[in-house]
Amino acid sequence: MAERTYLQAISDGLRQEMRLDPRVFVLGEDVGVYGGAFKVTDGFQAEFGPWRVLDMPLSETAIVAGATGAALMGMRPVAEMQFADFVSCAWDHLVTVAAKQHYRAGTPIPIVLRLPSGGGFSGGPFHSQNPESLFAHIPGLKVVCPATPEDAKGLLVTAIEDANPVLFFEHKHLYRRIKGEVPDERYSTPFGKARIHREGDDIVVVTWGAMVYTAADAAEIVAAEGISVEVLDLRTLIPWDREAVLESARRTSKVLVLHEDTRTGGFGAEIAATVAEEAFEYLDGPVKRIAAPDSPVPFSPPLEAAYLPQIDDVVAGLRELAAY
Amino acid sequence: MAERTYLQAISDGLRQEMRLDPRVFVLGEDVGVYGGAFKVTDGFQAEFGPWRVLDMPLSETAIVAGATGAALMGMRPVAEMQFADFVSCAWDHLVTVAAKQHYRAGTPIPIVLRLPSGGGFSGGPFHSQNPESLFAHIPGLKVVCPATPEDAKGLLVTAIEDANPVLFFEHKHLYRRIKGEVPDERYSTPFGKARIHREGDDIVVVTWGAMVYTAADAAEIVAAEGISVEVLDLRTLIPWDREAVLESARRTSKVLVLHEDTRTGGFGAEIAATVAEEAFEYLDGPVKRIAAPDSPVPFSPPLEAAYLPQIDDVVAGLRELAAY
Amino acid sequence: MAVREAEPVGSLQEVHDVGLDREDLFGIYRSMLTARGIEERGHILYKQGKIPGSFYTGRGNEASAVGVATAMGADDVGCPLQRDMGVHIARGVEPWRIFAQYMGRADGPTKGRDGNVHIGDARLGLHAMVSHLPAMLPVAVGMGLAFRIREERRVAIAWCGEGAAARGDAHEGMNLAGVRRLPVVFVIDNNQWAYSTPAHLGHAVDHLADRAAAYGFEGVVVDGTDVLAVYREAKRAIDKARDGGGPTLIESVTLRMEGHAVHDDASYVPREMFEEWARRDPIDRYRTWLRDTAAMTDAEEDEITAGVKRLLNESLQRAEESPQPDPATLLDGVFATQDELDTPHHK
Amino acid sequence: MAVREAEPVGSLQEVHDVGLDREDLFGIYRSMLTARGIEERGHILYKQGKIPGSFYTGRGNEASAVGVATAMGADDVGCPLQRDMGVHIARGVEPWRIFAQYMGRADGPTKGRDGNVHIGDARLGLHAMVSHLPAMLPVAVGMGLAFRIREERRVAIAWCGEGAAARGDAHEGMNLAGVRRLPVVFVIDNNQWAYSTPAHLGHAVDHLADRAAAYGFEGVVVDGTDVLAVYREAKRAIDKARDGGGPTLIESVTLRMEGHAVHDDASYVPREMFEEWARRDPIDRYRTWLRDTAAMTDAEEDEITAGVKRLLNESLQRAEESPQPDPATLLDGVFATQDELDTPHHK
Ligand SMILES: Cc1ncc(C[n+]2csc(CCOP(=O)(O)OP(=O)(O)O)c2C)c(N)n1
Ligand SMILES: Cc1ncc(C[n+]2csc(CCOP(=O)(O)OP(=O)(O)O)c2C)c(N)n1
Ligand SMILES: [Mg+2]
Ligand SMILES: [Mg+2]
Repeated sequence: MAERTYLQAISDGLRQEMRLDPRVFVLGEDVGVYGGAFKVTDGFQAEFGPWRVLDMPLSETAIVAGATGAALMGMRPVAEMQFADFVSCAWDHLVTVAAKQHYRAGTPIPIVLRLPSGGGFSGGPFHSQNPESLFAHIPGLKVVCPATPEDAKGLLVTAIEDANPVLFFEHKHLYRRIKGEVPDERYSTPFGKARIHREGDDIVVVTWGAMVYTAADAAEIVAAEGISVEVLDLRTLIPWDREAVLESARRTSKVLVLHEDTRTGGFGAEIAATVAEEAFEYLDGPVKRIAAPDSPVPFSPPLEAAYLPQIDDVVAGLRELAAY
Repeated sequence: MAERTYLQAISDGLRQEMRLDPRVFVLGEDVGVYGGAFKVTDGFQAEFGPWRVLDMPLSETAIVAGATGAALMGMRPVAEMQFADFVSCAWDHLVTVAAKQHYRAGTPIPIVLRLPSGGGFSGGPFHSQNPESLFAHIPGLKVVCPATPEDAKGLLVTAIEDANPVLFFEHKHLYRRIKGEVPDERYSTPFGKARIHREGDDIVVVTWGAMVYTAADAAEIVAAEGISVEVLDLRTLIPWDREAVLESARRTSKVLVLHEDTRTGGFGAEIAATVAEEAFEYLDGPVKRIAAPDSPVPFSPPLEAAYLPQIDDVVAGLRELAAY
Repeated sequence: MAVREAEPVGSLQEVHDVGLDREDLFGIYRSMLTARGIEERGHILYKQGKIPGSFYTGRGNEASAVGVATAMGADDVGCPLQRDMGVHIARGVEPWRIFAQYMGRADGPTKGRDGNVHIGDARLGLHAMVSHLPAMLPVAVGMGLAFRIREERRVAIAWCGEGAAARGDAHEGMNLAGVRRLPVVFVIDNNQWAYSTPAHLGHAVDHLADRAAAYGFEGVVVDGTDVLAVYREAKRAIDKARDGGGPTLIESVTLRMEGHAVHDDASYVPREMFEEWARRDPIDRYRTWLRDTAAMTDAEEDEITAGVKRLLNESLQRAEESPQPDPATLLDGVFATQDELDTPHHK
Repeated sequence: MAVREAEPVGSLQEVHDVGLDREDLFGIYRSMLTARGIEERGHILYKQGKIPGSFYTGRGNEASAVGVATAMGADDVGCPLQRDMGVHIARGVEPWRIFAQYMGRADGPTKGRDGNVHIGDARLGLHAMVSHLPAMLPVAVGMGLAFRIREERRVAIAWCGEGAAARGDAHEGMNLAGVRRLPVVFVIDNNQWAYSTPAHLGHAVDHLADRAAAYGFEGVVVDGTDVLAVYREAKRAIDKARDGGGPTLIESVTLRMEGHAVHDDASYVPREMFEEWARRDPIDRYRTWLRDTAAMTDAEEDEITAGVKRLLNESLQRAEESPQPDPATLLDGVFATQDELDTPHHK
């Protein structure tokens, strides 16, 4: 057990799997000599050689399709998109080939896509996005959004073991900011099991990724006002832990769904709709959603701050729900 | 006024706009000599010449990007995807360039993408999809899903006039099956205004596209049992008529959201979540969703029938809500 | 680098030199007849209303498909496309399962989940195409990448139509294969039309094989109606790739002898074009060669023809007996399970 | 078709022949100095913490950017990329607005919505790049398509890095331009690195200009440190396109003289490589030429240098006075309104 940043935890998990299983290999832009734009694979090429840590041409389609083909031949590719935003260039290969091949042809596509995502550092419209909701709508894909170093490592191991295409969203704003104890040994964190980040009885905030911390900070503030807030970290969107969400909803009877992605059609809608349908009789207030507004992610700090859900926004939402 | 199929109405509307405005042109695969896979542009190349009705290489990216560039130069491109499914190959150009260019650079991108979508005729996993929910999540895009011949023409005119990228989903199963009176003259149908397809007081079904008819048939059946069902046709998803939905929700106090696209993260979740948040106090029952299950669209008729929401499914849902 | 245009194959000696014995030659003929026969029967089934959706054939492409497939090694793999029925046949996919696929039955390779020639069989090294063209091309490149990483002497074949070669997927796949000198052979089935779109509206280069130079490898144009020339060129390219020589792009020129699909009368194709290419029918051509050059006897020919006919009849019957898929299985297989990773091709 | 390698420009006569007078020559120098100056000042601003996010420069690419932009006609258009600051300057984007953009201020061309060199000005025929490379290349092809449809004598310039040339967008755009012989000039800024990735891991062809042949048009390789040679080749290609001669692909070879962005020390680039290309610095080279061949006097040079310095100082100050964007405007412009379609470029 040692203290690790979120980024180190991912790096450690990946290295561990590569040492264990020769089928695991890494491909992406600048992942080799350079060690990746965020240095997640720093030193990997020296350890594993140039054919297990592949510097690819600037070709997201070739990267994802290449991973798919290699997976069909029994490999366990872990592909990196330099930023999650660029996965749009490989969209077709995920939704058309990887997501549907097993259903149609019976051949599993065990690939992992590592996707540095999220805003908060003036990355602008093309280096800050949170495209997880889009993939969560595509049957056949799994979607993972760890919030803690421990989960980042454990969920990555599960992702690599999984027989399906897994989109592994790494929130860039957590990379070096968040530290935590991470077991040294190999372990895997199951998909579809939410984590109670903070206990509470009056309201549950359902969230994931960097927003877990925003929610926790907001919960801390309203705690002083006597409002007891549970923060439920979904960890994975597909599969998502409906039971845990419904259990918390029934117990607290008030639900706030929070995410960094834009509001309309975001995965928060799915959660809210599910709660509204399945916990209807337990609700003492409307299911509230807080999310980014429907616009591209702006670059300039005052605009980006207005865009991203802030602690104050969540505090206001919690107070409103508490008063309902 | 004359009776027209849904397909003819689209064809008429497009021809009318091309006659009126030399900036309007058509580009796509096989749209010229062949008149398009569904014959929507049959005869167009003879009338407007090969440079206003362009047979493009098999290049969805070049088609959408080409339309975008031409629009930036003041044209009004109407691009056809041969099937809506293939828009996945141009995904990046829609979400990265077309959707964001005006917000960033202030230059409008007035393009229309015609997207023959939907299942019901054994098109299989790649010729039956309803990808509208995905685009509805992208700020900057408009999403249109006409259900009637009259709307198909009027909404297409509005789409061509609009200053933004518009995704125009044409449900293939309606093309030749649905006929209706369509004004001969030019008219435009506003975006964001739902249409009451059928009046009713007890339950409202919110839906669009081909499912409007499924809902209406189900409503007819339960009417015999004394359940009065309103069918609200959204017509456009972005913008969507929140006010009309909320008004109906408050009036009927029971809401069923129905769509052909898959359930998890489908646009139905957005509608249900909005109703649950904003009409919470008026609801006498949970907001119910009926949609395709989370799988690719299967080819074989018995599987496809089980996959697509059927009249019986809606009848069962209505009965359940009525009994609540 | 100008592309090489492959010579036709003439003598029996030449054929023996490239590794085909008499049985192989008959096997090729059998596969070509079977491929065509399946599609002809399929057409009838379609007219009888037994095939849901649409129906596509690869008439005119039998030599190209069978020629390439015959050149593949047992452990080689690939992703054949919509005109490549001959590949499935030559590699051993059972015709009854193809008929079952056409009809959406439970015994089709996709169990009714997908239709027409969207089939594969991982055990035979064949992976089911998707509609989106040519998405499977860079996927095949990824297969080649796996072989290169593991240093296996295996080759992946990536098919593409001349129309689909316009798409970015073709470019990204070929570029990667070139950069890493992967064991991949690209086969562009240039049948001169992409649906209704003539080749000159799809690309502005004389030969798509010319594009190989843009990716740093070799290109060759072969007459796709000459099964032995296709075989020879494919064999050469596959051997080269297996020996670490990197990719080759083979452009195989034919004519799509029917409409894009069953609903399309192809009236946009000049009649003379069909007439000209009908005279070059790959099966007729090969039959003539077999009789004239390989001394195929009446008895031998009859046996082959009758055998194919029998196979098709039995296959059709067996397929018709295959049940409709059970709607209760609708959601089976959306996700794969762990134990499926222990299949041979995943080890 | 082997690509043509462009000769360097030598004599003053040659330069006059391609349409540049003395003022033009000084204008080019001014633009190059300004482009570099903006980026040098930007770097300081970044270190001062005044530029949010990251920061990119195009050091080493000034000749290529300014050379091409100078060859463009007033009504020509294009989508310059991350190393093409010189294009914006040569076409008249005001430096203070660029500084304002860097700092995310309200007066930047994107009003703080986007950062660094993601700028454009439709009135100057420049359209703001997106990060996704090279998505604007096929968009520029669409601009050329509009010109062709309307039979206007205008040309679109499509830029691309050598790294980004691996993406499908480059292929689809070039293929379409070739098929329809559109008035488009492709400029591949080959600065030999794509982030940390050397050119040989991005493509396996000697010269990317060789790819032009794969699309049925002409390719030319030019030394991107020779602003006059770049100008001459761009002018020739643009004139040709304007006259209906179809596209040209110009590969302009330089070295990216700094890291990919400010955080990157480029330690993966061999030191000797930097040293070699530092000796070929495009601004030094051009200055020498101006003094040796065009007899630029001390007084003339001083005036230009001082003018640029003054401009940069004033621009910086003006930019710093620009307000931060008002958060209340956050959602403005997600959708365009009808009346915006009446801007000049939309008529
Ligand atoms: C990405 C994509 N766009 C459009 C289609 C629709 N489509 C199916 S086949 C076809 C023509 C393909 O032409 P080509 O690649 O030459 O193959 P051919 O059918 O001629 O063998 C088209 C446009 C498709 N399958 N995929
Ligand atoms: C589609 C896409 N993938 C990844 C990136 C991240 N990225 C930004 S610049 C760059 C390298 C670009 O290389 P090149 O095209 O040669 O241009 P250069 O920066 O060298 O001028 C990369 C990988 C991107 N911008 N777009
Ligand atoms: Mg073809
Ligand atoms: Mg570069």
